[in-house]
Parts: sequence; structure tokens; C-alpha cells
Amino acid sequence: MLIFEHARPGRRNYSQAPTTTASVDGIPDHLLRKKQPLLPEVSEMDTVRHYTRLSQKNFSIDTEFYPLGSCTMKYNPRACNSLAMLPQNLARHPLAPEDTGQGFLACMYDLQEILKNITGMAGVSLTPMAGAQGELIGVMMIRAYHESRGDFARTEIIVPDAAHGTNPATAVMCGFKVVEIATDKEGNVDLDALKAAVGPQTAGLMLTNPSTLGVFEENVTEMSRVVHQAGGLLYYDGANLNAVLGKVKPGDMGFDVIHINLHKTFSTPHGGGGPGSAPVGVAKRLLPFLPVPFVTQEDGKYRWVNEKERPQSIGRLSAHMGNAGVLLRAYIYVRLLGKDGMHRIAEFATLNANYLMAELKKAGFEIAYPTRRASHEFIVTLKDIKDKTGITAMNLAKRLLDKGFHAPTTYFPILVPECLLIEPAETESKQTLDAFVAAMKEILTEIKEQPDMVKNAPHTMPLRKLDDVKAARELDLCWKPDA
Amino acid sequence: MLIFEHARPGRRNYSQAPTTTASVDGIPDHLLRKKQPLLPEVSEMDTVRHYTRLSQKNFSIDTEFYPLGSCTMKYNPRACNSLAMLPQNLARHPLAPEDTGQGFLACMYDLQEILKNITGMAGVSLTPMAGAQGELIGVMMIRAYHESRGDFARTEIIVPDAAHGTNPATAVMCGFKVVEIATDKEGNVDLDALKAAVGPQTAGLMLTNPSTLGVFEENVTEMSRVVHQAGGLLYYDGANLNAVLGKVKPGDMGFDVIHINLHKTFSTPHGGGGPGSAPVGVAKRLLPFLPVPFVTQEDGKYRWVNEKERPQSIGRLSAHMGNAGVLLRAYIYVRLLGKDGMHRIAEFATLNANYLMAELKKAGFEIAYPTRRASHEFIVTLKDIKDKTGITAMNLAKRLLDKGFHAPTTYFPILVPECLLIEPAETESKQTLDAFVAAMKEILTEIKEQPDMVKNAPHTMPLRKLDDVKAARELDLCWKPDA
Amino acid sequence: MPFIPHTKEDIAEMLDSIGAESIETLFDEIPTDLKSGQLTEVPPGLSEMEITRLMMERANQDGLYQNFIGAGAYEHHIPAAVWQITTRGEFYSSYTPYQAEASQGTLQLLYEYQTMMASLTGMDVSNASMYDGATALAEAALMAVRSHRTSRRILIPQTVHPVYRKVVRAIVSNQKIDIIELPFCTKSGQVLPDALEEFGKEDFAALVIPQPNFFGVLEQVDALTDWAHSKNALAIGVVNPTALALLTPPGEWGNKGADIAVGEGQPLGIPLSSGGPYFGFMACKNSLIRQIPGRIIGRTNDLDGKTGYVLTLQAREQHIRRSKATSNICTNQGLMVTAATIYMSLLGPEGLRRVAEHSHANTMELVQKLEKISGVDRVFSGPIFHEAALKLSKPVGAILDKLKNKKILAGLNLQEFYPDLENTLLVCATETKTAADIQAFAEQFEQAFD
Amino acid sequence: MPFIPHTKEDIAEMLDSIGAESIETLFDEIPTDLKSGQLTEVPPGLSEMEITRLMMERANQDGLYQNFIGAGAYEHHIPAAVWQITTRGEFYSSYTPYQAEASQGTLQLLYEYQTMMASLTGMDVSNASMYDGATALAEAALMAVRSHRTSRRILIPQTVHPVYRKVVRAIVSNQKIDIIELPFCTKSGQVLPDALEEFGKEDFAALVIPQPNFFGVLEQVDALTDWAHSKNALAIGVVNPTALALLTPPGEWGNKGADIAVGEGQPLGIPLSSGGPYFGFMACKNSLIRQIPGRIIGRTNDLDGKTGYVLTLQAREQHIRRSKATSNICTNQGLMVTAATIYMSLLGPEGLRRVAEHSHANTMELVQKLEKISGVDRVFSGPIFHEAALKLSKPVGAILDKLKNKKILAGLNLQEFYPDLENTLLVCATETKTAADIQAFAEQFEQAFD
Repeated sequence: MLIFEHARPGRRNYSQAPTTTASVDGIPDHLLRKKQPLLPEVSEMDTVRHYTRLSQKNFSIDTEFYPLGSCTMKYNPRACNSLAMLPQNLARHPLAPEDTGQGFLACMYDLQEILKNITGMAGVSLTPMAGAQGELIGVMMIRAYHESRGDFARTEIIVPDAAHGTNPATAVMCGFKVVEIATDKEGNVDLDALKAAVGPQTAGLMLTNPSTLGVFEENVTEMSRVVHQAGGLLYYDGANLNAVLGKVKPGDMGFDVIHINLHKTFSTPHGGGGPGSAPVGVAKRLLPFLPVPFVTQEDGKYRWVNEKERPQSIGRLSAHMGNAGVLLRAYIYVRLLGKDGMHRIAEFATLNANYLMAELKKAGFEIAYPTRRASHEFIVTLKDIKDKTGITAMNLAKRLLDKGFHAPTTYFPILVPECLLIEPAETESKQTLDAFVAAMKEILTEIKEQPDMVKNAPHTMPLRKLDDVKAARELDLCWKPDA
Repeated sequence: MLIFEHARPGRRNYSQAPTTTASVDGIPDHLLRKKQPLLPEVSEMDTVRHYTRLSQKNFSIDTEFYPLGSCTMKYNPRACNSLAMLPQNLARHPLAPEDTGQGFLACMYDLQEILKNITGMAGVSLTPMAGAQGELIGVMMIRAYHESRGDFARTEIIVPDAAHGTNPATAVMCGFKVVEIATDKEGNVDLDALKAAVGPQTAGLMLTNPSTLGVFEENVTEMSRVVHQAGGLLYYDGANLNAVLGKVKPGDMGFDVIHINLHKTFSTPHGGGGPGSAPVGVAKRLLPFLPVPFVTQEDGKYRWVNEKERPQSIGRLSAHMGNAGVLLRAYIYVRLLGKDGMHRIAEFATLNANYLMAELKKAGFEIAYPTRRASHEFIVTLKDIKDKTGITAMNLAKRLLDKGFHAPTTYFPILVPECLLIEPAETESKQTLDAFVAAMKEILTEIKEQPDMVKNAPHTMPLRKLDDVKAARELDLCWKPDA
Repeated sequence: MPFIPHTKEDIAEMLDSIGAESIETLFDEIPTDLKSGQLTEVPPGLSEMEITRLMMERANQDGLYQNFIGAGAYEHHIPAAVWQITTRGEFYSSYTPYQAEASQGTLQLLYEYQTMMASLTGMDVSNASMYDGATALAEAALMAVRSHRTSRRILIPQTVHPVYRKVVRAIVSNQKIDIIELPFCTKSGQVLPDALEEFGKEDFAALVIPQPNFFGVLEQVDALTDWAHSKNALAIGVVNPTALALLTPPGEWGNKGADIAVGEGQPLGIPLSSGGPYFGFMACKNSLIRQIPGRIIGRTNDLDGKTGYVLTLQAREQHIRRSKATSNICTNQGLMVTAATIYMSLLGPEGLRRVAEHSHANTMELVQKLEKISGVDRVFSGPIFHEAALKLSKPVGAILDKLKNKKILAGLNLQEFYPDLENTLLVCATETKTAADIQAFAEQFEQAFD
Repeated sequence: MPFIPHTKEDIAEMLDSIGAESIETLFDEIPTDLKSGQLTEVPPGLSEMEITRLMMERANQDGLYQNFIGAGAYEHHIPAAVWQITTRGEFYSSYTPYQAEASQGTLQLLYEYQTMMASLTGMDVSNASMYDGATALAEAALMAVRSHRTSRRILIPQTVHPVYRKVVRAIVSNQKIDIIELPFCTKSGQVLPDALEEFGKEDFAALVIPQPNFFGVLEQVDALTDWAHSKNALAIGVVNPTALALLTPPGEWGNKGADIAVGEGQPLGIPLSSGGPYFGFMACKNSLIRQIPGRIIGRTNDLDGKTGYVLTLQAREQHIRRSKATSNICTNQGLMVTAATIYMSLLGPEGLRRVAEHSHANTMELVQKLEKISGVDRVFSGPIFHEAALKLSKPVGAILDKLKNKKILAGLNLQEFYPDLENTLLVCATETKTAADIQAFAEQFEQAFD
């Protein structure tokens, strides 16, 4: 039942609006709305009850194991939320004077410094509001760099075929042509193909490392040399930073620019699809191009650096300073972890992934890159199962829901058929991983003994399998009262 | 799965304890514990996930209609919680000086004054921590009153047979003998029986009005006269105050002492069974006996009145001043309602109850007192159904759970066989009541057509019907690791 | 009409169904002469925005202080998860779990709570909580009398929280039970077992044993327990739950262990909140289980044999037994216990022990700093836990006022409760206090003392 | 090891299963020379208690001010229920609803959000939100260019939020799109349709129309919309959602209505929070639906024919279309939209209208009081909504500083964004301001002005 269906004309929630009406004198009548908008006419209790019930229909980290590959679904500490939501933090206007926000700015400055240190970059700006915007900003800086040197010939961005879709999409949004290069059998980027692809037209290479295949790019030093020698820059997609944090720094691998998904590695909430936050870090030569504003400190006073001081900056990419509240949550998380905790993220994420990979292999599942170490994630392929039984990766994914586990990422990366990309994250216990393996084993048995049970899954969710095709063909995007 | 079953020896939640151990020098070794207590060794995520999942197994006002008679399950506004939990309110030590709590004391004073006005009493103390404690305190004051007058002969408290069990239990806890009097056919207290019962041994009469039968005690004025004439006092059990708030004041009906369940009429949360709060109000002659502390105001300064100023006070009944946080929630609720809102509580609670009674009657249910107006609650009896089909009130109650409604109160009041005491409260909409009637009708049909479906209910809860007898016979009150 | 969802059309249709002309008609059984008029003293309704402003103004008026008062209510760090989970609607707005199948969340949590409290106190069983520590002690006294059958005397040391003693007296005296207060040794701050003989000459039902006592001093619990048992009386421990992470639990006191353990649950994740709501805990030996008041949760099976939880032993309770019930209590402090259970899960045995250790170490550090000031001395020689009484050579009141002006609440003036203890300050520094806080307190104290 | 649940035994068993000697072994594919050492700049970990103390100290250092700044971010009362529900774990800690059957909570909520926003803006459809108002406008510009096919010019009045214009420029210039800024009438504060002809001589893809504009002034939206349409360009409205409770929605501007409506969603229940996270909204006509970027939720059926909700039109998106996607965006601002949807449900049409009315009336009252001060005058003659520019005869900076010392943030110095607007103050008083607040502001202002 939709919230609108709980409504009745004239019903109101009296406590949540001013107790009186007020005059709108001065606004010409022809600019006034004639028909009231379709907002629900419900009571406060209707609203609370409706959305509380709706929430219960979601899987979430707070209720289920959520091994969604490439998404780093780790525990979101509750203190990060409550402290980011202290009244003073919530009440501060973005245009309030800097001297009324020194406490807040101190947090932002500290976070910038910590992110610089852990990535090995020379400068950081916190403004990007999501991973994809971090990418856009990163690639804009690459462009600005070449153009600042009078080099307008660099029109191509190289992207491995295994990359997230955001990489090529970003390059295009930024006006570049995308050159895809292949992956070799071991899951590394094909080095010869890369060598063949680079040239004076190369603006840069976008690389996720460990890659979306869940393996560390072993030739990264050589790749870096090849691209730099051709005059291109290296972009590090921080989607998988969780796997190597404290083990290797993107700056040390030769990357010139990086974005860091705080909603992954630094545990800010995914919130059903956002808000994210993805600070960018840059090597020294890209410093002039960093997006504004960012925080600087002088004599113990914090202030914003703006475009006046940074005339070469690519400019502003959000109305204010980015997702301050998300940044605060990440800052609190980082301080809770501390140095030692930070080192342990990658260690235990990797331990969990390799353990789960080993156990699933023992259980009879086919691993896509069996000779490689898993980074914080790895790939299971159901190609063989599908060929023999018709059961698909999606069938298995839906059946996992019945067993109280969120499904892994399915059908990504695209180059592995019938794949499940599995990322357990470091905050899950061995017991939970063992329970997941047990469920996967059960499904293997069901595939043999009760294939229809798997094909028709899910069975225990609020709804059975939903019809995506109908949704796209018979578009229904807004409720209509008379429909 | 119990939280203990998620635990592993040595697992810890590092963020939630001091980062180091500390010395306990000075505590003799023989006073130190040798074996660590059985608290769960789990992570923060384990805890959050476990209790979030557990919470989802509860029905609640925030998720379901909860027509539990005599409990007044109304909407608990969220602002009452968040404002009562402002940091300053939470941090204040109960023994902090009064001048550091003038804001808090102002709320308490205002609440006392408002409660006096709406009940028509001369004084109020906020200390009782629950309805039953309010009763105890009320009866203690009655006792103190008689004894202060040198009258030690009054050893009996009169209680109608329909009363809540707390009434007789309280009287006994207070050292009185209980005299039960019968209810007449129309649901009123049998006036002749009352007249016969009173005498010089009568300390007082405890009365709920409207009664637990959901009807207004029509002879209350006469009852008051009879008891007073015999030298007894009148106790008003405020359990059902919701039904008459702003319509009639207990003080005007001649009551000498009253308790007010804030967790009912003033919408403080029931919290799965507490905390409650039940301020007591008294007529002028009982003022000297009020429990301490309560708040007074002089020259705009608020302070606690204690036993030194009130030598006849029955004393203290809690370690501090009662359930301050609950009182704050009630105060906020009262201020949100305001005068007009306060009058409307009883009006719409009564409208909802009478509507539901009318509709259920039309649907074919037998009403226990069909000639009477419902107060904010009423009784349906399934005696006839049980005789014919074997289906009990409990069967119907369990089946309602399957249909997404909490069951009404069953088997209370004891004098109506196979009864359901139904109280919809004023915050529910007509639509919800209609949906409830529809569910009740469905069950009527099921009783005829699928009686086993009703007998074996519930079917859609996390568990099927639980074995109360086994629970009481094979007592298992604590988990044992090796069991 | 705040919180009332009825539209005009709804009202008309509902009255029509009832067959009533107006809502007022529905009150026609109330005698006309009883009808009251307007509620003149209730102010007009505020919007949520307005009450928010008012409550924030009042909260800001009160402000925040560095608190060094303990005396039965202790400031501890409360993990953010505790109240974020506890105030979820499904816990916050549910009723007593009468319909077990629709209340497994609350029921299982309470069973877990009982398990934790029984283990923390070293007892066999726990109930699902009482109103607060003071009333829990009163109920324990009633329980002891019911169990003892012949004596109606209870011995309570004066080292027990003074208000607890008042509450016990107020409640049990209704049932003609005598409370005998026991003196303490003014040197050690303890009840001396040797001094008890005269009180044991006459039969008594129970001896109450606080650990630590109101002065923070640790009592000789083994000897006291054994003495009570030697007189065929019960031993009732009144204990601080944080301390239990560190100290011998009542169930292991003396040769046979205390019979009942009660206490204030507030330190387990409940904010100070001007004094409530808190919760009392009560645990006892198996032999006393049918005498225990309050709610109890039991584990059982459903029709399919699956494990589940229900309210049990209801035959003791007022809604069944009415005038023969063990108590008139019909609630527990459900929401508080929800918080405490989550708190204990988040802390675990090691975490709670560290909280206890640091609270103790901080208090010791504070005391050592203050003792260096000339004219400040420890009052009692007995060992303490996380709270200490200090004798000052100057009036306590003036010093408390001076520190209050520096936003420090320096402790409790013990003379308010013990007229003989002149210029005596009871101080407590829990794990929430940093070294800098303690240093600042000591410096301000020294200045104020000059 | 905060947030890592592994015991020593767990680690040993897991390594054993993997066949690795140590955790470090698992990193053996990383070239040794790349291995980094310690993270020297990261401070040691704090306990939750310690970080709580630090964050509270920093928050208290910043304090709370009476805020009269608007300028694109508005302080409104946010009902307590909004964030109590929004931060429930099931909303807070869930991911993008890729597994629809396990995400009906988020999906249905987003469908409801789309319905509300489409109706509020008067458009056919809405997406599930964008990063913020500024990027939503940039995406609308890209959409217009994709839709127009021949022109890569976008006309944006200088009355549009100055930072929005910067953001649009930064984003769209990558795709060789020209941004033409349109001047405004310095008397009325509006874009005058009559003054546009010269800009319309060359083809353009869209005209952006703010309502109200950055000065709070209401534009002649009907004429502007019709003018854009007369030039075969799209009309893009940039609107304040609170204002839409009161003002003609973009879908009804001019003869055919605007084609795209975007704006900053922050006023709908999102706290100011130093600037984010907020959310942008975007709604459009049906004809543009396949050009819209971002997530979209559609209603469909399950296998049993029951209604359910899924992500739809994914063929536009980067994870399917990669370099051919309509945008690189792969998230919405899910949690913010959750809050906004609950906010709109709690307010309803009448509630939101009253918020708009009172915000407007309060600003008018404030302006009238300030205008009485000699040397303070309204800058623009155009009608306004809930925000006004005032010309001062004295330096704005000094006055802002003086009021700041009184804990009042008196408004925005417009010269920061408009060099020509010297000593001009932009003020806003929403429904959160009481008559006493406005009076106090006016008095303090007058004193500061002396």
C-alpha cells in the first residue's frame, strides 16, 4: 500500500506545520499555484507506521550479511552517525563565516591530511559527492593538466575492459574518447595491448587496483612507466582501496590522481544508494588543478581555499563544499580505527575473501581466477552449472535471499560469464562466512535435487521475482490517484 | 539464536571500552571476582544486527494497530522522545544542585499544575514509577490519613470484582484486607452490595471509572456519598482516564486520591513493558501526605519540597524523584496537545470505540454490554461461539496476529467469559478500524469454514503457538553454555 | 487536532454508523452535573517546532557540567548503538509481551537479560527487572519475610544508600515489618561483623549487605553473609553492577553465597536523566524463585518444537492471583532493560571490567591529588571501589558552590544524609574523566580551598 | 582491532583453510618494492568515548547561531520523526536496491518520492534524485543539449545561484557546450523577457529560469518559458521546493510548461550541515524520459501478479551502457530522499504551504522592520519569496561581524558573488523564526548600524 493510499482529503498532521496560515501579500496572484500538489494527507502516525514497515522490507548491513562485490558493505558504526548529527553540526549554514566553524573545519583539515598520508598523494580535495563525481573531477584534472601545457592532442582515455562502467562513462562526459584494452587469462591488464594503445593521443589510463576481477594488477609498475613515458597520466579508481589500505599507496605505484570512496573504505552509510563521498587526491604536478574549496590552516586558524587563490583550479563541482555530513562520518570512523585499525582493514578484508574463496572452492564452486590470491573480493562463475542445468547466477542470487543472505554482485565484471562477485568485508566473522558457505552448499544440492526451488526463488521475500521487462515496457513511474 | 551463541571466547568490541586496562590497587584480592561473567563476547556489528533483527519480531504501535484493551496504545510522538533525550536532560545528575536544573524543574512544575487542573485535585506528586506504584502510594496516603486522625480501625479496602488485579494486590501490599463487591447486569457496581459492605472498618474504595468493563459508572456520585458517609476515602484508578479527560474530573466526582498512567493517557512509550509513570493527585485533606519530592516555585525559582517541610508525608518511594525522562515525554505531549487537543482525546477515543463496537455488532459479534455506551473500550464475548464451535477468544486473538493486528486483551475482565477487551485509542483512523472489522469478519467466516485455521493460529508469525505449560513446568530462565 | 486523523467525513460516517447525533452524545451516560468545563490551566497547543524551541531553551538554561557526583547514580559512557537500537519503534512502542508469538523480540531480549544478570550477580535466576534499585531492595525484604515465615525483622546497615533505607521503610512498614538499622565503624566505614551480635539475638529474616556501600567502601561480605546464614536469615546483597565485573559476585559471598542480589541497573547504559527512568535488578537462588516478584521470561517450544520465549510463572502475579499475588507490580522497566542488555552485549566481560577498572583508577587518582591539599583527608580506612569520602577542614557547601561556578559538580555533601559527617565530600570519577579533567578538578579544588 | 571480530583461533583456522602461513602471505602478489610502511600520519585509535568527547568539544567550539542566511540553503523545522526513521538501520545501511525482492522498502519509498516530486513540480516524471541542486542543473543542461541535437548553447540568467552557474560551466564545458549568462534588470532584480532578443538570435538548446531567483525575486516565468519555446529551446526551471507549495509549478509555466524542473531538495527535511549531503531533484516531461540521468524506479508485478517496484530504464545507465550512458552517475542521494519523502508525508500539502507562507511572512516582517532604519532599503522592486536583498548605507562586513558577536548570522554579503552589488545584504527568515527573534534581529541590527 502506498502512502497516498493511506491518505484522505483534509487529513492533516497538526503538530508538524505552523498552527496558523499566514499572508502571502506581495506575491502576484498569477504566480500562485492553483491546485495543491499530490503530497499525502496523512497523520504523523500513518507516516511513522508506513515508513517503519517499509524499512522492514529491506535487507541491510544492520540485519544481513551483504557480500556485494565491489561495494564494500562493512559495518557502519552508530557513533559515526550520532556524532555527525550533533546539533551544532546539523545547524551550521554552508555560508556561515569560517570563524563560526573552526571545529568543523578542523575535522575536514585533519581528514585531508590523513587521506594524503594513506594514499601517498600531495593534495586532497573533499568536494566530490560520489565515486562517479570523483572520477569526473579526476579526469577533468588530467585534461586541465595537459591543456595547461598547451597539449590539446590528448583525446583518449584508456580503460581496461574489466573496469566499472563509470570509468568509460566518465571519460566520455569529460569529452574524451575511450580506448578499451583487454584482460589476460590471469586477470591482469594485457601489457602488450596497453603498449600498443598508448601514444601522443593518450591523456591517461584509468585503473582499478586491485581490479574488478578481485586481483592485484601485478604489472602496475610497468604500466605506470608505459603510460607516463607516453606522456599520459594515471588515474586510480579507489573503488577497491579497501583491499590494499596500508599495504601499498597509490602514490607509490605512480598514480597521479585518485578518488577514494568513503562510503566503501571508510564505512559511511550506503543509505539505499547514497549519499556517497569521494575525495580526490593528486600528485604534486596536479596540485594547481584541485577543485575548490578545500581547507588550509594558518597559525592554527582554518579557512577555505577558493578559486581566487587557485586560478588554475578546475573549479567547483557542488553548490557548497561537498557532502560535509558524510565526511564527518568518515573522519570519525578513521579516528576510531587509528593507525593500527587502518592497517587491519585490508588484512582482514583479504583474509575473509581468501577464506571464503577457499571454502567455496572446496564446496565445489568454480573460481574464475583460481591461481590468484583474492584481494578483498573474488569471482565465482556458474557457467558450467548453467550449461548443465540451466540454473543461472541470478537464480542462485535470488535463492540466497531466501536463506537470509544478500546476494553477491551478479553479471559483473561482464567478461566472466554467469559470475558472482563476492566481497565479504573485514567486519564479518568467520561464523557468518561459514554460515554463508553452508547456504551455498545447500543451494548446490538443491540445484541437483530441487532445481525448480532455485529457479523460482525467492520464496520467502515480501514478493516473488519481479518483472523487470514489464517495468521498462509499461513505464509506471508515478502513482496517479485515478489509475 | 541467542546473543551468546554469536559469541566466541576472546572476541571483543574494541571501540566500546577503555583502550587499556587499569590498576585496581587497593582492592583486596579476596574481594575480586575469579571467573568472568557470562556477558556476550561479540562485536558491535553482531550486537547491532542481533538486536535489530530481534526488534523486527515485535508488534508495536509503530508497525501495527494494537487495540489492547485497558492499555491505551496510542501513537507515541517521536518529538517526545528526541526532546526528552536532549543531552542536557540526559546528563543531569539526580543530586545536582537545583539551580543547575531550573529548566528541568520548570517542566516538572508545569506538569504538576496541568495534572492538577485536568483531574480537579489539590496537589500532585510525580514520583510514582508505574501505575501499580501509584496505587500503592495512593492507598498508603489513605492509610496515613486515617492513622493521622487516630483511626486505626479501618482495615478494609473495597474493590469491585471487575477491577484490575493490581487493585486488590496493592491493598494487600499496603496491609489491608480486600472486600470485593459484585457488578450488576448493566456493568455498574452493585450499589446495594456497596452499601452493605461499608462501615467503620472501611478505609476506602478503589474504583476505575469508566470501569474495566468499558462503561461509565453511572452511580458514581451516590457511591462517593456512601463511602464518604461511612468515613472511607475514594481512590480513582486512572487507568481509563483517557475516556473522560476533559469531560469529567475525578475531583468533581468526589475522589480523594487518583493516579494517572502517563504511559496510557499521555502517550509515553510502553517500551515492551515499562517504564511507566503514574503521578498521584490528592484532594485537599490528603495534601500533607503526598510523597516527596515534588516541585514548588517561589519567586520564579523552582525547588524540591522534601520530608523536612512535609513531616506527614508518606515519604519516598523511589531513589530519586521518579521517572524524570518519562515525565518529560508526557509534558512535551501535553504541550503539543494543548487545551483543545486535550479535550479531543476522550472525544475521539470514545468515537472510535463506539464506532468499532457498532461495526462489530453489525458484523455479528456479541457485545457484552450492548445497551451501554462504550467508553474508550468495550467487550466482545465469544461465549456463544465457543459453546458451538470450540473456538476460544485466545484462538481468535492468535488469528488476528496473522492478519496484521495485535490482539485485544483476552480473558479480562474475568467476569465476562471468553472476552476480548477492545480499545482502539483516538490516534487510529477510520480506515484502520474498518480494516480491523474486515479482518474480524474474515475470522467469523473462517470459524465456520476453516475452523482449524483459527484453532491452530498463528501461522505467519516467527513462531507458531508457544507452550506456556512447558515453560512453567520445566523452568528455563537463563541460558547455560553447556546446556 | 494533533494526533487525531479523523476528517469531517470520517466523523460523520462514524456517527451515522453508531446512530449518534454528535460526539457529545456518546458521553450521555455521564451525569450532567458532573460534566466539567474547559481545562482552563492547560495552555494552547504548540507545534513541534515551538515545543522544540522551548525544550532546547530550557535545556540550555540548565547546561552541561563536569560531574563528579556518584552516590548511587553513575555517569558512564553509553555507546551510540544502545539508544539508537532501543528507541526503534518496535522496542519503544510495543506493550508488555502478552502475545508471545508477536513479541519474540522483547521476550528473547529479556531472557538474554536474565541470563546476563544472573551471571553478573552469580545467582541462579533473575527476574526481568524492577522499578529501581531502592524498590528492588524493598521487594527483596518482602521476599525474605515471605520466605522466612517466622521473623518480620530486616537488618539494614546505615552504609546502605540512605534513600534506599527510606524507601524500604515506607514500603515494608505497611506490612508490619521492622527495619533495624545497623551502625557502621566510623573508622573503616564498614559494618563490622563483630559488632553485630546484639542485633542477632532476636530472630531476623534477612541481613542486607551493600557492596560497595554508600561511601564507596567495600564491606566484609563473606563474614557478613556467613553471619546471616548462621542465624538462619537470608543474605541480601545490594550491589553496583559495574563493580560486579571486578568484584566477587553475591552468589559467591561466604560459604553459601548471598540468597538475593538486588541493585540499581542505571550504570548499565542508562543516562543519569535527573534520576530516572532507571531499573532495579533482582536475582536469587533457585529455592526462592516462587517468591520473586515481577515479570519472568521462560524458554519453551512452539507447536513445531522450535525454541521460543514466553512470560512465565504468571501464577505469582496480580493479574492472576489478585489479592494473593507476591507483589502488586505489573510492569518491568522494559525499555531500560533493552538498553542495558544492548549495553552489556557491546561491552562484554572484558569491556565492563575495563570500565570498572578505569572508574576505580580515576577515582583513586583524584583522591590522591586532593589528599595532597592540606586540610583534605580520606575519611574511611576501608578499601573502596570508585567512590571516596573526603573530610575537609573547611565548609563543603562553599567549595561546592565555587566549583559549580566553574561548571564542575564536585561531589555530594554527605552531611545531607549523615548529620554526623560534617564537611564530608563524596566524590566519584568514572572512566569518562580524562587525566586533564582530574587535574583541572584538583586545581580548581585547591583554588577554592584557599 | 576495532570492528574486526576475528579471534586468534578464527585467524588460525582461516589461514589453515587457505593454506597460507600468515595474513601477510595473502599480499604476496604485491611487488615487494611497492609495499608501504606504517601510516605515520594517522593518529592512534580512539575509543568511542574519546571521539565523542573530541567531537562534542569541536561542536561546542562552533556553537549555535540564530541564522538569517538563506542563499540556496534554508533552515526549516525538521520533524523528529524524519531522521529517527531515516536512520533506521534498514534504510541507513542498505545498498542500492539491485536485488529488488530484498529492497522493496527503499524502492517503494523512491517511487513515492518520484510521485511527490513530479506533482510538486507539475511535471510528468521525476528521477530518484541527483547529487545536489547545482549538479542537477548541469545534468539538465546536458539533457537539453542531447535532446536539442543542433545547438550546444545554454542561456543562464545571472539571477541563478552564482555557484550553480560555476558548477554548470565546470561540468558542461567538458562537452564543448557554451554557457551564455543573461543580465538582469538592476531595478526589478529580474530577467526581463524584453531584453532577451539579442541572446535568442542564435540557436540555443535551453533557457534556465530560476523561481525564485538568487535574490529571492520572482521571475516572469510564463513569459520566459514561452519565449524559450518560441525559439525551439527547452525551458529549464530551477525551483525551491518549499516555494512550490505556494507558487505555480514549472509544469504550468507559460503555455506549455517548462520541460525540465530541477532544484535543491535540502529545504525538504535536510539539515543545513555545512552544505551537505543534500540532494538535487529533477523532473521532466514524458517526452524527455529517456534522456534523464540517474536512477528511476518503476512499478511492476511479481510472479504472482502482486505490485512491486524495481530499478528501471537501466539501459540508460553506465553499468549497462558504459561509454554510451546518459551520465556517469551511479548513485542517487538515497538517504536524503528517504528523509525528504518522510518530511513531505509529515507535512502534506497544507503543512508545506504553511511553511512557505510563514517563511515568506517572516521575511516580509523582517524586511519591513529593517527598512525603517534610515540607510536600509530594498534593492529590487520585483515581488519576492522568503528572501530579500537590502542595500545598506554602511559597510556590510562590519555589521555582519557585530551581529555575529551577538550570535546572529545576519545574512549574506551579496558582493561576494556580485561585485557590483556593494553593501548589499541578502536576508531570509524562515518559519523557524519567532516574532521575538525578528524583533531581536531588528534591534541588534539597528544598534550595529549606529
